[in-house]
Amino acid sequence: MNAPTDPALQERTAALQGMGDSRLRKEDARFIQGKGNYVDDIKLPGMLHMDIVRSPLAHARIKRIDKSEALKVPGVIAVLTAEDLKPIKLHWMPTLAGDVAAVLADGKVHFQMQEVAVVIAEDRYAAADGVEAVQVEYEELEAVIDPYATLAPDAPVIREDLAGKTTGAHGAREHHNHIFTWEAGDKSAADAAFGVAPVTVAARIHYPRVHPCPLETCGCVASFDPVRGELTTYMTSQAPHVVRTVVSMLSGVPESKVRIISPDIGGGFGNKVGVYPGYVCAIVASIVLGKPVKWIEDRIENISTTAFARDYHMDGELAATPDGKITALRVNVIADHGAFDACADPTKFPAGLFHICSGSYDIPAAYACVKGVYTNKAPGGVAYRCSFRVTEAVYLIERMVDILANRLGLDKAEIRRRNLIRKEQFPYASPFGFEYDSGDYHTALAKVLDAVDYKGLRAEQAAKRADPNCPTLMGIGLVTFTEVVGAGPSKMCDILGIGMFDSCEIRVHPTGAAIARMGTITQGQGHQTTYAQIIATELGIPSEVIQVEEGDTSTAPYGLGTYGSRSTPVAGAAIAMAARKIHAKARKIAAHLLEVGEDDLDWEIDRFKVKGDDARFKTMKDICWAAYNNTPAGVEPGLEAVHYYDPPNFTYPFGVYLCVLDIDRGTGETHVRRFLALDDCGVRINPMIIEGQVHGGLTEGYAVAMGQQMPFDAQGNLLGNTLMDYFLPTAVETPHWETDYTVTPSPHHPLGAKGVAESPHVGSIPTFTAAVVDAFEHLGVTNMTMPHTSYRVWQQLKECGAAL
Amino acid sequence: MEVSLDKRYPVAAGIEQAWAVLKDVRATAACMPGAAITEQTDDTHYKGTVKSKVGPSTLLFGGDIEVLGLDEAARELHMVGKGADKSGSSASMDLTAHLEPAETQDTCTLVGRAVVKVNGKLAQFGSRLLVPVSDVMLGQFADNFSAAAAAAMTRPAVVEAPAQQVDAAPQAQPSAVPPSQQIDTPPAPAPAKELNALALAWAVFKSWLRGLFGSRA
Amino acid sequence: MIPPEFDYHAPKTIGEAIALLGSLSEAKLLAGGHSLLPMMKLRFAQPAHLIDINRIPELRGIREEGGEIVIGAMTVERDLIASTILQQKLPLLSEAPRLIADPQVRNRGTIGGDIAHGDPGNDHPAIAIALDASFVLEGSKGRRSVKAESFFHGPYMTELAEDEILCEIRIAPFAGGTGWAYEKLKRKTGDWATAGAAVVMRMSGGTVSAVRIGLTNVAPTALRAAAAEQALLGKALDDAAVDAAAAAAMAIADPQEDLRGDREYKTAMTGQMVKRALRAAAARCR
Amino acid sequence: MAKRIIKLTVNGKTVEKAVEPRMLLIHFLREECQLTGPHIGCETSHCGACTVDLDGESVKSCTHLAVQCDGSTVLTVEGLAQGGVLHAVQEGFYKEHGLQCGFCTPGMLMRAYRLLQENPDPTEAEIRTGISGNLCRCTGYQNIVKAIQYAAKKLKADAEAKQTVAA
Repeated sequence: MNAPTDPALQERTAALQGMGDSRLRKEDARFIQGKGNYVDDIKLPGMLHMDIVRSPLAHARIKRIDKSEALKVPGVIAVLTAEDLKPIKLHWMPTLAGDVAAVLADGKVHFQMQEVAVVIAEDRYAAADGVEAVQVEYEELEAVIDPYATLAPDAPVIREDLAGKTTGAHGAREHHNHIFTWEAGDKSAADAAFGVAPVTVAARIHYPRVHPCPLETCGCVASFDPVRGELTTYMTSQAPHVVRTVVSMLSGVPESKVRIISPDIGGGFGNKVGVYPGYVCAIVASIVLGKPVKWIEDRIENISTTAFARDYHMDGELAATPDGKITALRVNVIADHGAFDACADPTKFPAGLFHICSGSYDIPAAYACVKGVYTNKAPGGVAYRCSFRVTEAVYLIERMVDILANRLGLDKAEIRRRNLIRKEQFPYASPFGFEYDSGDYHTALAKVLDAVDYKGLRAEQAAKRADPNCPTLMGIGLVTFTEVVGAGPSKMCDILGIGMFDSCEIRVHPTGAAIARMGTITQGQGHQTTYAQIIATELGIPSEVIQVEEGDTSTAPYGLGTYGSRSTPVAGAAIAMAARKIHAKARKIAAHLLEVGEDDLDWEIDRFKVKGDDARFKTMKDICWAAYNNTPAGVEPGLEAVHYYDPPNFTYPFGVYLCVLDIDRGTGETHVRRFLALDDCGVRINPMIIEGQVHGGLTEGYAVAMGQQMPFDAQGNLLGNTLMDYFLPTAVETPHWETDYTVTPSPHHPLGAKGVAESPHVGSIPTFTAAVVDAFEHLGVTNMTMPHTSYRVWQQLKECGAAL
Repeated sequence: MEVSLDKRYPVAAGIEQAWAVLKDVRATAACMPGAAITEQTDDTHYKGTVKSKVGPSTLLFGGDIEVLGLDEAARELHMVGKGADKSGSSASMDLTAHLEPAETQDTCTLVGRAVVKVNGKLAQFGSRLLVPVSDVMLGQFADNFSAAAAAAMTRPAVVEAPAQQVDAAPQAQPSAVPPSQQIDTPPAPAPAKELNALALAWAVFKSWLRGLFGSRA
Repeated sequence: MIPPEFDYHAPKTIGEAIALLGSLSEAKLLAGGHSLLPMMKLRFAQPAHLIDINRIPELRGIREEGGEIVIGAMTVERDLIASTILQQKLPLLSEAPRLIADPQVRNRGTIGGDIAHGDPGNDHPAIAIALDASFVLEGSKGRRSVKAESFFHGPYMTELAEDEILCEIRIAPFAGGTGWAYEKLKRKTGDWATAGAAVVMRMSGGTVSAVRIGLTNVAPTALRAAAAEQALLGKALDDAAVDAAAAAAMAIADPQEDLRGDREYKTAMTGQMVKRALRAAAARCR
Repeated sequence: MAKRIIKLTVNGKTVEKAVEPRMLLIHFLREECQLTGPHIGCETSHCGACTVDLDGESVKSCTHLAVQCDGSTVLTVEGLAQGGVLHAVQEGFYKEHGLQCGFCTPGMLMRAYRLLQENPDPTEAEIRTGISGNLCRCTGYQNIVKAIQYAAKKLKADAEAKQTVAA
């Protein structure tokens, strides 16, 4: 965006509220007045309520299910079990990862709180009473919780339904609890580099299981119209079109008669990508009973059963020269996928885009191997506010680089300076085969170090370390990360065989007002605001008159949805391309109206001008009107376009984050003194919204690093599945955030934009860990496992003899 | 959630009288606060219930008890109880208890090892209470057992001659005495027991919610 | 999460409430409800009757009477914080509730409910012990007064009989020069204490002339750290004395492990909270 | 269980309905009064999405029985704007980008509304403590703090304007 200097032009530009404008959000009007329309707000005539009977045991055989008492409860209409779903073959369902998952437990439960039966009743109170009245008899089986132990030869068989299956969706299965083994990079090259390396470091980095925990839980209202044979389902889904395809496959209802509507969504963060048993059962119940059926998860169910994230156990190794130049990376991962492989990744990538783990560094040789295993835990493995497994990858490489710096006695900034990919190396081919589109890492790093007076901070830290009576330990965490987002090029990325393109359809009306529809769905990112800004700049019509619609599969064009920061990189590009088709037609019409050739016209903000004659022009408003009554010969009337955008490459946002914190040696409490996040997401569409997204991502990162955990006991009981124990920081605990940015446009994206919402989550988590570990470095500590609660930090203090 | 407890309790009765109670599963079960045998399905299998009724809370565990061993010579009983309640919890206890003589003829020592396992809501919301609660329950069990044994002293009729059972295999033969002839174990002093049970179960339920609700009633 | 069915009663006087408590089976008093209702939603608690004592005026309010501060059991945390009487005469009791729960919950949560449950995780028991408070209980047999120190028998076991209601908390106002503090370590706003310590003390001539210490959530009940108090009396509040008091407090800590920490951590934090509370209180002694 | 008839004032209107004793206030508002502004986020009184104003105090309506509110006055987010004019806190959240997904917003607004009456000129620390019973997953609170500061300023200005008119 090179802004005009002429005040008149500036005024016309401002009037559009286009790209680069911190336009206030269009969606806010309804939210601040309590008029949002979330799934639990939807009430249909005759609507019934569904509640779920869940297993108290993590691994058990079901000996008996007795519905009789439940059916006596006033208001209870029906109780469904796997036996009821068998005739219609819906007791199991396919997962996005090529596995199957039980809809309702089929003779056996595989994780605590697995769905065993559903109760449908006249209201949610009766449904809850009914759930308590269903009697289920279990025979407890030994539960397998540890992802290493699960591969022991004599480990209990978790998935009896897979007995004898020696190959899965991703190749050979070498053990009854093994799902897949996936490799990337060049093993022999990496091994060779390690063979001759003068310096090597190795560490086991555990990224614990966490949950996205959006404030709104999952839910749906399924409504089958037996007369029309149409199934309409309102659903908290980040990918309504894919869900429609899945629902059609499962139910047999033609896709054209399945309508999925994602209404307002109270946060997704990856939790709302999957298809859950609750959805399927509500749909079945609605089809069977011919009435609308609502299912809304409670918070305990949400944390315990729908879509966890992470749970990667990573063995990382770096090879380097004595002066700290990294020569090779090796990483072996055990991925705990729970009882069913329900990870939401592009089909060909069972470990998502984990092979971005060479990070921002120029590493000649690299190899990664990820082994997925079954345990008696809930399924999931979703991208929690990040692109597929990118958080795990960034965490690994940033930890390893710090560990190498420690080994070599190098400053954390210096080792990065020596290894960061240089500006002139872009487009950069990573050892794992990615082509990083653009970046200027050294500039960003220098900007952050200067902003915080890095040297001064290190001096302060040295002084504090020298004082044995200092009541605190000071830590400085520095991270230089690169994300890979915008999945993705259909030559590499598909889900259920559907390429991961996205779409936009724009119709401009005679008055110059436009309606635009996309295949994505906002969950707070402000699409209705920012998408309109793209069109405003491309077409020269004000954002204010551009209506953006998403989430209704009957009206929106097919798209893969919103997750993995793909909306701006993919849908954003589709919007620009569709607008450009309209722009091209508008030029024809303008030439016709001005009686000149198309080449004699210049585009200026909101109008076509005849070259060299400022007095002769047609505004876009004029052209829109003409499009419906005065088009040139051979040009059809109307002004609309559709574009399905298949990105040529991913985009690679990057950032440099720095955290300063102080640890209370008495209690182990950490106080984040300062956190600066510099992001480069390419061209910025709405700076206000970008900053808001960064604040949110940083806060979620803080929660993950400092408190979120899903601890299981030996029997597979999940301890701490309410908001008392599961850490969502309040305004009091949340640090104050400082943000900054650089702009390095993506060369292949029509707008030069890269996507931002997830960078702050991906980048901040290793920054907090780096800061905590750095506080202990002089005491010989090189790594600590999240979450860094006061309790765990105090244990480290004590171990180092630093506790007061 | 699993814990092991090793306990020793004094019994106010001689070892023979105490054994008469211990080897009688019904009598022994009756000593567990709120527990009752509802049905005997075969020589070694019983059905029973454990009910804790406290203020607003009722937890009713229905389940099975299996006698795995009854060693006359060692004066040892080995039994397992498993049960579940309707609000989504299950629990089991593997109990091995034997009697040791004490200094005096009319006292002995009840030595018990219990492995207690809980799952579901109990484990999720109350695991940290398992040890103290189990302690209290076993303590009450011991008091009731002692009282029952003392009471049994006055009923020599129900004490079989050890000779008959010396060669008894570890396999239990509790049905040697038909249910009808079982001693009806007198409950421990009712008010005391009830008070404990109330306080105990109230403790259990409130404690499950400790750490769950950062707020106040 | 839906509570099971129950019948609801809203007496207007203490007498009516006691009568209901005596006549209804499986009845439970409803004060602020922020522990009971969630418990009922989980179906752990299934009372047949709820007796809502929020509509009994005589259970609310803070007044001075016969040289004592009298606090109605149903006085909510927010009113303790806002009370000028407490701010002037018992500042600990208007300051400490700021560390309890969150603003909305403090609008409903009552000092009496907090105490009557005898939950070792609640904050008021330890504070009441440090303040040497008396609890006025009323039941079918009439009224009686019990010292805070002897009210708590075990986890959720208190001196309160089944048909009794805690009506008032009576505390002598601070003498001039009294210092006070409540230190509470918690994971986040609204959490229960990992460990907490309440201190009320006076100094004269540079030495500790009077001190009471209460501990929160480090044992089956709130504790009075008597030995810690003894370790301080007549001594200057130097590091040695503070360490000795902390050690004495840690010696009586008997915490249960949970997600907040293991016994070792909670015991150590008991010492930390005692040290911090003592120093903060000392700084306020005039 | 026998239903009870309760009568209360909700957003200025008198509402009289028969409810089960166990009905929670949040369900009464959402299901019986069709006021779906207040949301259910945690059900254990931690998230504050269900916050409404009850007789002039912020309460969490998920942990409150409808029968307890007989005779009470309830204000929900739907009742904040007066005569089509947004309340200062609503304006502040809009102007300062104090919301994203919008799910916590109604509870957050109702808490902010009451907080500014309890303390018309709060410091940042007082605002953060004042909204510590409301969780937000999207904004990181920084812009919510700004939004409440914006509202405090506006309310102050409005009050001064009124005084000068009166004078």
